[in-house]
Amino acid sequence: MSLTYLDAIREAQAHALRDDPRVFIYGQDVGDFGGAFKATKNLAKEFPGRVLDSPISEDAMVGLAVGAAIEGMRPIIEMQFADFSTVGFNQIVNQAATLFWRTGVSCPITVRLPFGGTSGGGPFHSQCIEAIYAHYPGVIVLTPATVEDAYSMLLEAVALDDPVVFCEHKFLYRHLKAEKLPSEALPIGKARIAREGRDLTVVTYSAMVHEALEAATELSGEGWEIEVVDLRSVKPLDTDTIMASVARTGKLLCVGEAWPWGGVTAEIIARVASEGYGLLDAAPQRLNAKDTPVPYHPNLWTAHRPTAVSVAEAARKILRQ
Amino acid sequence: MSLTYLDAIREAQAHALRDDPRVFIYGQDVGDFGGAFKATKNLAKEFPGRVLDSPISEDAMVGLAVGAAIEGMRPIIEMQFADFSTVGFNQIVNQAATLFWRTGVSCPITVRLPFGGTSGGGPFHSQCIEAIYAHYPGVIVLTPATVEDAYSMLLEAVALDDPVVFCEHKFLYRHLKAEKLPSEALPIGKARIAREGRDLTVVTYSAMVHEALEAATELSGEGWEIEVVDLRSVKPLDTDTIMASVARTGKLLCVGEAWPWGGVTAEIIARVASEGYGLLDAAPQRLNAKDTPVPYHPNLWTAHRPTAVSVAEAARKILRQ
Amino acid sequence: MLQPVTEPQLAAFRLMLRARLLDDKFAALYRAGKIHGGVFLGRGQEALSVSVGLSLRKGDVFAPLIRDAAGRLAFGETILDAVRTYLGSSLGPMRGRDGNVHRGRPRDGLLPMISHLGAMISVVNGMLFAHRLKKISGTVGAACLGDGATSTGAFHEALNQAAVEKLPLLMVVADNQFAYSTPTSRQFACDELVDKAAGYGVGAHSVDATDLTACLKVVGTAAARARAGEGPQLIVAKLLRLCGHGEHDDASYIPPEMKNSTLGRDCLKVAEEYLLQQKWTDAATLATWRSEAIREIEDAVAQAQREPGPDPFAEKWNAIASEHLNETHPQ
Amino acid sequence: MLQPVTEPQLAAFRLMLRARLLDDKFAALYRAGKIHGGVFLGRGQEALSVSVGLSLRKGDVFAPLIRDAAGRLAFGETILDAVRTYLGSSLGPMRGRDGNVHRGRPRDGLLPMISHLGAMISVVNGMLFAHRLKKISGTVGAACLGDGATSTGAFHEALNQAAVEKLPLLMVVADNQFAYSTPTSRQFACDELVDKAAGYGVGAHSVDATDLTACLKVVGTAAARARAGEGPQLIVAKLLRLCGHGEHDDASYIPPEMKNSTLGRDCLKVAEEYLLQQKWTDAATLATWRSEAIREIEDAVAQAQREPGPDPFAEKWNAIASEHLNETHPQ
Ligand SMILES: Cc1ncc(C[n+]2csc(CCOP(=O)(O)OP(=O)(O)O)c2C)c(N)n1
Ligand SMILES: Cc1ncc(C[n+]2csc(CCOP(=O)(O)OP(=O)(O)O)c2C)c(N)n1
Ligand SMILES: [Mg+2]
Ligand SMILES: [Mg+2]
Repeated sequence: MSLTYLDAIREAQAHALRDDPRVFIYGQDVGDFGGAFKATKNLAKEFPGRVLDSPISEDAMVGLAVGAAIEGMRPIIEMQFADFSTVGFNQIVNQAATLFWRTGVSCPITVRLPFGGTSGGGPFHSQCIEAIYAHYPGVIVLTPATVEDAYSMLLEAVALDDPVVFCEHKFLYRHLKAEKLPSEALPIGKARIAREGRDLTVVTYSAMVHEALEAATELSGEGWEIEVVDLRSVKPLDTDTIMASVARTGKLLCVGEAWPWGGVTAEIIARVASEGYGLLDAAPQRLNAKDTPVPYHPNLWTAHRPTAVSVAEAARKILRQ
Repeated sequence: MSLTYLDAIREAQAHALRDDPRVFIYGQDVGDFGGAFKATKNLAKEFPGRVLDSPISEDAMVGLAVGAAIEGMRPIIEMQFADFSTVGFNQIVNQAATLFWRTGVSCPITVRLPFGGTSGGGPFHSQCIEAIYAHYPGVIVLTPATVEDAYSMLLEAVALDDPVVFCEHKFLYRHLKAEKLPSEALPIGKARIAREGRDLTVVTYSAMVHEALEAATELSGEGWEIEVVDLRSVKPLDTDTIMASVARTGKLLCVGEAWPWGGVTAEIIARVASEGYGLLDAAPQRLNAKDTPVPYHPNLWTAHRPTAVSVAEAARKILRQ
Repeated sequence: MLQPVTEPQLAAFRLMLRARLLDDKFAALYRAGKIHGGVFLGRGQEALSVSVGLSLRKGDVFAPLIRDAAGRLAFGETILDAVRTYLGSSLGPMRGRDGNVHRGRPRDGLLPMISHLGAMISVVNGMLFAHRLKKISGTVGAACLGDGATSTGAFHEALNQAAVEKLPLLMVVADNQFAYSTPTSRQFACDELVDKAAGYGVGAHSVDATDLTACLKVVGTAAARARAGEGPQLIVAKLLRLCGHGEHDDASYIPPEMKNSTLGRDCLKVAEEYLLQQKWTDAATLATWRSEAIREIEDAVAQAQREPGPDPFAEKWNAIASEHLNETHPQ
Repeated sequence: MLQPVTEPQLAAFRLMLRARLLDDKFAALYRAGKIHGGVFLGRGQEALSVSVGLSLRKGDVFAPLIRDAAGRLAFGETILDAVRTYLGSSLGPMRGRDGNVHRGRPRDGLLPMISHLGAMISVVNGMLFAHRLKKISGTVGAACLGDGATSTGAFHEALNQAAVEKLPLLMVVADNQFAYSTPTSRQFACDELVDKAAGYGVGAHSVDATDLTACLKVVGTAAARARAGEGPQLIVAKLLRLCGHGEHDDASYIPPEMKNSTLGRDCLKVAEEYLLQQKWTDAATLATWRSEAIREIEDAVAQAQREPGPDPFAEKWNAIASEHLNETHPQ
């Protein structure tokens, strides 16, 4: 049996529904249809009355989840695309995210955002907007890069007492495969060393982990050993693991598929520069998407986001300093 | 005659309405009432039919502005509080911000956000959310810190061919005074050296410029000369001026009233660390609001945001290294 | 000769009176500079608000808005909770973290509003939806709103959502003629806001909010219908806001003709006259009620003023509930 | 014996036919793997869409949605613009930056939709509002939407805004029974979507969207009323989506009974039969129209396929229009 990243997300939801009567799923077309990406396939049948189609009302979808959470439920909201979460944004950042701090009542909701670029996706079906959620206090923002993490982190997201924005990468949905689902996992908040190396630390997350790994393989052919850190969670950030890696390599490249201004890469460089300044023996660098909307045409899209080729190129620049 | 920051904003709008028939103002209570903060006082009377009360519909307010801009107008939208712009967010970041790139048709709208903390404001009337706008391509984000800049930058905002998010600080509204309005100004995109110094560069913007200046005065008593850079515009960022200042002082402290994760301070440190690494002779630091909602009670609020005292303290730590 | 005091109007009136006196106290404290931030009153809206609060029971959900002091008291909020929140006592339900009308106790079904208008309605939906999933039946939830807030997308999405799920939602709209300074003519173009009901497929109820008896009856009927499983009920109540938007606002934009019209009547006065006329109470009883309420309010204020404000050094500056993450990832 | 060809149905039918054939071509290209991203068809919606397009004139505003190939052609969009956008030609109006149905020419009044449903309506309002400020009169704007998108806050805010400003907006709702897979029973609870009109204070029009003659009449009347200054007009048209949500979707969730009902009729076939029956045209003419359209479409496809895609090295990677800022602040 071989499972995709998407299967893992489905399985995690099935597992959560099975084990915890407080869990339900609400989102456009998640019911009988099984979701735009089939992440809830067959779940409505398996769990009658607990996997429900919502109207096209992102604001009310999240609001409903918050209310249900107050009543002790553990709702999972599926946004059809991360890009459309902007119209549910207010309920996430101002309603869900402030509830615990204001009242002491926790708000365990999970908002699943199918995010990231795919060929032909275009400006409104490709966005990486994890940073706008991470900017607000009170939100946990997760970005699994592997089939195993998609599974175990989604389970943990549902179990957490806080609002979680779960960024699942559409490009990885069918692209990644694993033999089986994990029974153990790193906890949320811990980064993973996806590949060890001594010459340069590449810190990244989600789909870009695979571009970085590919670049690392390429560079190993040139004699460089690249360490790849997979953040897993972008808020909270595992500064310790990053710092330890930079302490070993002395060099840092941050790679993100999101826009540059104030993104994950900026946050990481800011942390390393201020807390681990002495560890660096070269200027830390970042590589992001270009600062324009995500283009539709594959020619442009491939140039817009970082790829193994551009990661390798950016890495070489640092290594050759 | 003495003019406040708020007067300057009113005067800039009066000036724009007078000089340019394409300008109109649309927002809740901006008409006869003159706006929640009186930033449009008397303008409806002076410019009949061009200063209009909107329904409580932030999404549609911005949408209308975009449509009018396509038709060649130069709308100014007043949000009652920046915090409420989250429900107009989508139209700003996905409609207005993408128009030029997608179609080649420019989108000259100005969205005024009364933002920032005041005593007793609480979680939903105090927010500093410039970073979520700056994260998106296609938006200009301005943060004037002085009466003069409030005036000249608002005029320039209206004249610019791009969507501008104009963050005007509520704390400065009546707090700051000037003798007269300027006839000349630095262009948007240029930072200002608010105070010269040789020991440490403090980069900041909006209300925090005044906290930084106060801290600088205090520290000068201790023999330190602090250079204070007022960013004026947080997107685009004037990296050159920052870099030149850091080149002189070798030390950097970034101060922002916003939340830390991915804020202006992270972006600046990331830039300086990657582009001006060799200029630094100490770890760059940042000082932000705490990562919780903005508290209502003055006791908490004063501890939540940076103040002259905490800026001075953070500066001392760097200086004593 | 007094009628038996079981008339529901009497209990309602007493709550309205308490709410009015509480509001008056907040206004006085505001003028005296004792309150940080804004003060928002329900003056003129008490009849509607109390009717909503009284239509609810323990186990129900209530999402009041800024003019619902009366409804809050009727639903069981204490005067002390209100006073502590306004005065920023660290012992209040919001612990100084939030203030004034942004208070509540979610566990008791009383939602603490966020400021974004319309945003609480879908939260009420969610609580009612959870009741259904948990097989709790017979509960209802009330969400309050103003005429202005009917223009928000949040209101629309939530009312439609409630209709699709056939949730027992009371959608209470106080059409008090103004949204801050904005008259209804700049807010909507339908003849009556209640005309919206058919477009959502929900029950429709109109009421004169200056008339307590009518409010109790109409809101009570609507609540009964929701409780009986007939789905969401839209109640539109007409009145005039008898104060500024907040206490910083003199409301000079409200035309005198409007103030002098029937719409501009003070529901508290109307109710008082009615109760006296019906001989359900007398002036002496009312005076007692008044002085009792005043004493309770003054006591609460005195107590809250003695209580400590929040201590920034003792404060836990954590926005998330997951303690293990706060420990592994300190700020 | 043929009637004079000035019957509006004839011109409309010809546009519908062109739209259908264009859609068919996109479907074929999609199946052949020649199109990046999704393909969205208007099959079954041509009668409504063409009526909207034909009700507009130069100077008017049109915000089509994903199923409006017919309306676009009627409004003046060229087949080449459509094909170039779908095939990503750098010479198309979107220059490969955006694709498929996200095309338009704002300067010509044809708005390029963003994907967020409901978001274009207030933009149309803004253009109409600008016309008023610029003292241009007699123009109207049409915004298209589906049944599902009526649940968005954006729709509500914008329709209310148009009503308050009394803008000449045609709010066209194609109630095609499904939003992706979601049936209307999970989308709204009113009897008919047109029941929403009264709650906004706008004109109300219902039409059977499988009937071209009815569509032309009803949409034409609504447009005339808007143009005459009677404010926004809500048109709700009923039909069944005769295709998947996109070409990746086999729509197996649509019940066969529905397909076989009157609602499931194909407006193009209905119109064709009617035209033939009225003897306004004949089979030979139709065959000519068809082959002419096919030729034009094939020519456009051949041309666009020869055209270069966008060149990432020649691309200006600037999201802002202010050239001086791009120069002083390069990426
Ligand atoms: C989304 C949003 N926009 C703007 C505001 C600012 N605001 C607070 S109260 C108010 C007026 C509300 O009017 P209405 O709904 O009629 O209630 P009323 O004050 O009359 O009781 C406005 C515009 C807000 N709180 N939320
Ligand atoms: C705000 C928003 N949420 C979700 C989507 C995803 N989405 C695209 S089309 C669609 C269904 C639209 O249904 P309807 O409005 O009935 O139009 P139809 O496709 O039937 O023409 C959905 C949910 C979106 N585009 N925008
Ligand atoms: Mg009102
Ligand atoms: Mg539909």
